[in-house]
Amino acid sequence: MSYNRMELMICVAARNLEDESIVVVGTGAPCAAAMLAQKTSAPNLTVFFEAGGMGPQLPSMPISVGDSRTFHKALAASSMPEVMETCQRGMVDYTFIGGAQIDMYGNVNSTIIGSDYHAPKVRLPGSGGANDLASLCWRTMVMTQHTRRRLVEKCDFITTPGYLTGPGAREAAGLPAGTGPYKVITDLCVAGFDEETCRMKVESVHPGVTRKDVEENTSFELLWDDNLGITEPPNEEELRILRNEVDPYRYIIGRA
Amino acid sequence: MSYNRMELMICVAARNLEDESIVVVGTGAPCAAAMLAQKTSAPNLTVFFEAGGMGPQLPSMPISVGDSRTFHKALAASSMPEVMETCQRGMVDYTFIGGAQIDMYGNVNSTIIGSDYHAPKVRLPGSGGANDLASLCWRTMVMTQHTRRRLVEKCDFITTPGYLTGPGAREAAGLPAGTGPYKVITDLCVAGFDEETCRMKVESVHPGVTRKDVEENTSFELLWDDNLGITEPPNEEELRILRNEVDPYRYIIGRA
Amino acid sequence: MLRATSTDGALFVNPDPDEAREFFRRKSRKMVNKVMTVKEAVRELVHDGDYIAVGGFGAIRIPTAVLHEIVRQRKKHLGLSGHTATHDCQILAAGECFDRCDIAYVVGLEARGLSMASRRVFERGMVKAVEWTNAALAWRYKAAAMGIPFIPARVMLGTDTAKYSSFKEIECPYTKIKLAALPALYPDVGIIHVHRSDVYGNCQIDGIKISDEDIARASKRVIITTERLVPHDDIRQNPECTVIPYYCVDAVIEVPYGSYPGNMPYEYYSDEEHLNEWLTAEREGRLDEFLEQYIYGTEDFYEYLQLCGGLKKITQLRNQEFLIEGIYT
Amino acid sequence: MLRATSTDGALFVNPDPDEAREFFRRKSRKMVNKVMTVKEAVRELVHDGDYIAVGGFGAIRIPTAVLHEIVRQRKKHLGLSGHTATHDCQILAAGECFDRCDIAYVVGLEARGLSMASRRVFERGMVKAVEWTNAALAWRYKAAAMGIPFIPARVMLGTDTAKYSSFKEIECPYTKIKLAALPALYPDVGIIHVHRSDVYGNCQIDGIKISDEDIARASKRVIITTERLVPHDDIRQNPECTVIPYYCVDAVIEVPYGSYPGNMPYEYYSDEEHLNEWLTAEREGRLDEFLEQYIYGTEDFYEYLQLCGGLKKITQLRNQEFLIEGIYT
Repeated sequence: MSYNRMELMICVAARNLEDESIVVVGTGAPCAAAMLAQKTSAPNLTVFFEAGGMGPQLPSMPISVGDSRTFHKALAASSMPEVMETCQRGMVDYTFIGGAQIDMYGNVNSTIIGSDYHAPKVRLPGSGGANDLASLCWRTMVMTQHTRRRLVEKCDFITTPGYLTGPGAREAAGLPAGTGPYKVITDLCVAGFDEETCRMKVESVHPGVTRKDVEENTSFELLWDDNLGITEPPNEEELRILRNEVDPYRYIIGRA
Repeated sequence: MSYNRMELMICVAARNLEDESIVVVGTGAPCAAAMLAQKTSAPNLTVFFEAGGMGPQLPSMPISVGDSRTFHKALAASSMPEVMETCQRGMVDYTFIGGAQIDMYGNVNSTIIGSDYHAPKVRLPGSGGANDLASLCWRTMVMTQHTRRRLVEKCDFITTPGYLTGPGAREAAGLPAGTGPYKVITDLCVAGFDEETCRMKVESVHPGVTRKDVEENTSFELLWDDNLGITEPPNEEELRILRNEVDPYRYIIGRA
Repeated sequence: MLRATSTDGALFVNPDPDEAREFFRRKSRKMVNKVMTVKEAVRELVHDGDYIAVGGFGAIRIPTAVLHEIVRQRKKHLGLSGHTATHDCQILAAGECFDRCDIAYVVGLEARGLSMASRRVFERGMVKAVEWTNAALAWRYKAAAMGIPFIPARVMLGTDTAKYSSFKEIECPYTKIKLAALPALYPDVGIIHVHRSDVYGNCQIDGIKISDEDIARASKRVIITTERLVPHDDIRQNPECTVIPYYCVDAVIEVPYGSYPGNMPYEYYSDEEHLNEWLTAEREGRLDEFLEQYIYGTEDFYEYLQLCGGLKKITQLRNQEFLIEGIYT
Repeated sequence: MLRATSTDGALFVNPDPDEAREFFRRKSRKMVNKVMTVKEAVRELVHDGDYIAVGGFGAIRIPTAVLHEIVRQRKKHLGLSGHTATHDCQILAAGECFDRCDIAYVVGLEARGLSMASRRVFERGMVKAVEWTNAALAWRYKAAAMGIPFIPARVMLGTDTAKYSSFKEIECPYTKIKLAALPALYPDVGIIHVHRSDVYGNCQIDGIKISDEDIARASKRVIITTERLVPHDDIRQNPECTVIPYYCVDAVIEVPYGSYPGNMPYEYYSDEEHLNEWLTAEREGRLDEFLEQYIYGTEDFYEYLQLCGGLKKITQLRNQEFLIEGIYT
């Protein structure tokens, strides 16, 4: 069964969500991944949205992180402090964040493009909740297109902490111990982070993608897992649910 | 019309509550005073209870600071943090507190009687909300029986701050500026606090009470207002409302 | 910036949010049926030496059945958060269950008077005591619920309450004003009575919440007693009414009239007669026999309720709650 | 303990709780009819130079009528709290109403894309910007609502977001861990759209509250727009539903469909068509004429709503909100 790269990314993201865990998601692909996980491998996954929606029965894809879908028949319709404090307390296992740039330590930029903060080439939205969630949730995942302009040597601005400058840097900065980037899911590969160096390490390349494809589209030196694999492609069941139940109007999977 | 001392104290306390203000009360005489004020001189007085009741239409005297009467048809049934934070924010004008001992600076003891904290002669309840309310509300009032054992030279334990050791001491300790004891209403007299020295100053003695009566029942040296007056006794209207509407079962006014 | 006050007291629980995070990381997020008996909940979730926090407000919306069972199972060396602990403190003091206490309000029963038995445990030095205030303990729960090691506040400063407390004074980095840094309070067990819960522990509370939202979040384990079990869908129909979410909760027990002899807002008023009987038994030195009759000698809360007048009594208290001039009043 | 970060930013409002207390001391507690028009509220309560906070979540439960009127009355030099400011930021940027901004999220409209007009005011240096995060601003409101000068938190640390922010780092007096001390944020004006309010300003909000409980308490003046005015007794029937109490509020205006084109939970969904039209006008350089048509050229929100399709459009959006496959979808 054929699939596009967005479908692959969503399926991979979904499989990385353990059952009986809690994830904070935004809209778009991460939300699709969480919905898919609930309908496949993680029926007991609880989904939070940072504006206050907790454990909704999502009737369709929300447009906004705060819209009424995010607390449709929810366990609780609470507040932003409540969600963020639940993260800070250590109760939230996963989050997904996005951005314009990511470096080899998983630091993410969503603030400006350019070298002068006061006169940026492009003003981007800023952290929103990304910095908070990536500081406080146990495992942070990033879904991104894989290009040299996105996977950069150095972010123009570190909006959201990955491993900062490397081992021990998060803890030294005061961030809660044991947290940090977990997976980066791109349209070329899946990467984790090397335990010793905290650097991005490719774990699998997607079917049909070569190591060279990945390297040529990355601005920094990647590490490679000794057991580099091929990403398991979406299976029929996943694709059927994703296309028919999760994103029937192809809002997300139509973007690929 | 005759009246007892408790009735007098309640009427005096009620008159000290300005209209269009907010007061946090406990149960008993202060609550009766607030209810009386609402029905006489302060129809726009809003009453809070520290457990979360805000602006109830009190159907009868509550037994507890948290019982269901305290939020009967209330403006809000909230929480203890909400009430305490409203006080800390500076929105609450008055509070009443009680205790076993009070000194000339208006410091109050409700923790222990005795000289050894670890083996007290009597263990009293402790602060409850008294320390909080007297720290955070603008004006603190105390209603107490007037005896040498209650108006003491030195509290066995300062549970709740009055003016502490005198002028500037509250601010030096970190308590919000402009707060402090406002009136002490006893069964013998009404006292305020001298602006310069922060010491208790008698403003009026109750009808039939002499200055000597007051002095003999006080363990510290009182200041006396240059314009020492006689406390205005309860009028018929006040007594009628107090007896018929506020405390028909004489729970409070029967104690005198 | 740290200027320690001459704190005489101790911290009974560790305010370190990283230690708490490690615990919460491993706490189950599985939405499973958590219904059990009071006996099971106390046996499995309350251990000798645990630090406990009780919801409600002394004699309002209290988890009486669990408190009785703690006494009945003769739990010892508990730590107690004395956050307006009135009848709850009285029960646990009668059982001599705790030996350390953060005090905001104990031994008294508000206007009802002082409990001799509660006074005794404090006056005889059977309990290590540290002083706080109602707001201070409320904010200590809140700090824990928020996952931070302390919250600054402007209370307790300058008093003996501070001297016999164990908080530290700090200076505000912006305004230079002095503040009480109130350390996070993570109880081992929070015990809360609610109006409605589903079998997973999603709870609704009517009326004032006191500090129970924060206690439920701050506590490592949470035992819920509920007036009524409700279908899960009832929770999802009104998600703004969820006060405690399931993932905070370890045990759910349906205990109708479970706050008796305390007041349950919108359900039944407090039984002042029984509360007075208890105080009188203490005063007259008949506490042991009183406890034998009502707690040690009863199997469970149903039996206790029956002894106290059963449904007839409850009907009377319901009338009182709703200000109905029923035939009993 | 204070180890200042190399903060590039500024504090736009004073976090001093004593200054705020002096203001709140004088704020009226009178429960009087506060109903007025949007025009009056903006004229009397929003002054050039004020620092404003907008409730809701960018395009969810936003006080559109007041935002339009601020543009219409050509208010200038406002400070803006950019707490997930999407369509609200877009409106105020279009009017060039603000020249300083605490940023958590601006210029974007989430999945809808970036607003060129909003980008412009930031990229051309027309706005002094300071970086924060959504949680940081939420907690800054909360500190103000609590009456304390700061709340500690474990976010922003180690990043450029911190470098271009203006908080100070502190060390925990108990655990020695580093914390971000987030300074209290007391806006001059808070503007919030709610589901129901009485004439005094006692408000109920259905669904998520985002940060609006804290904004209402932190703000020195509060303007409420409400879908519906309700009788005062409705508030007293359900006191647990009061989200904002009257004494926080200075003005109440009934604005049915007042969150349009934003989503109003349980009422109507967002009008994605109109939001897209706005983005397109910006992109195609037609913003001036767009504003002329929809804001400067309209008298009030009723006219705007009419221009956008009126009740027919709203009916369609109501169907969408309730997932009803109406004839319009």
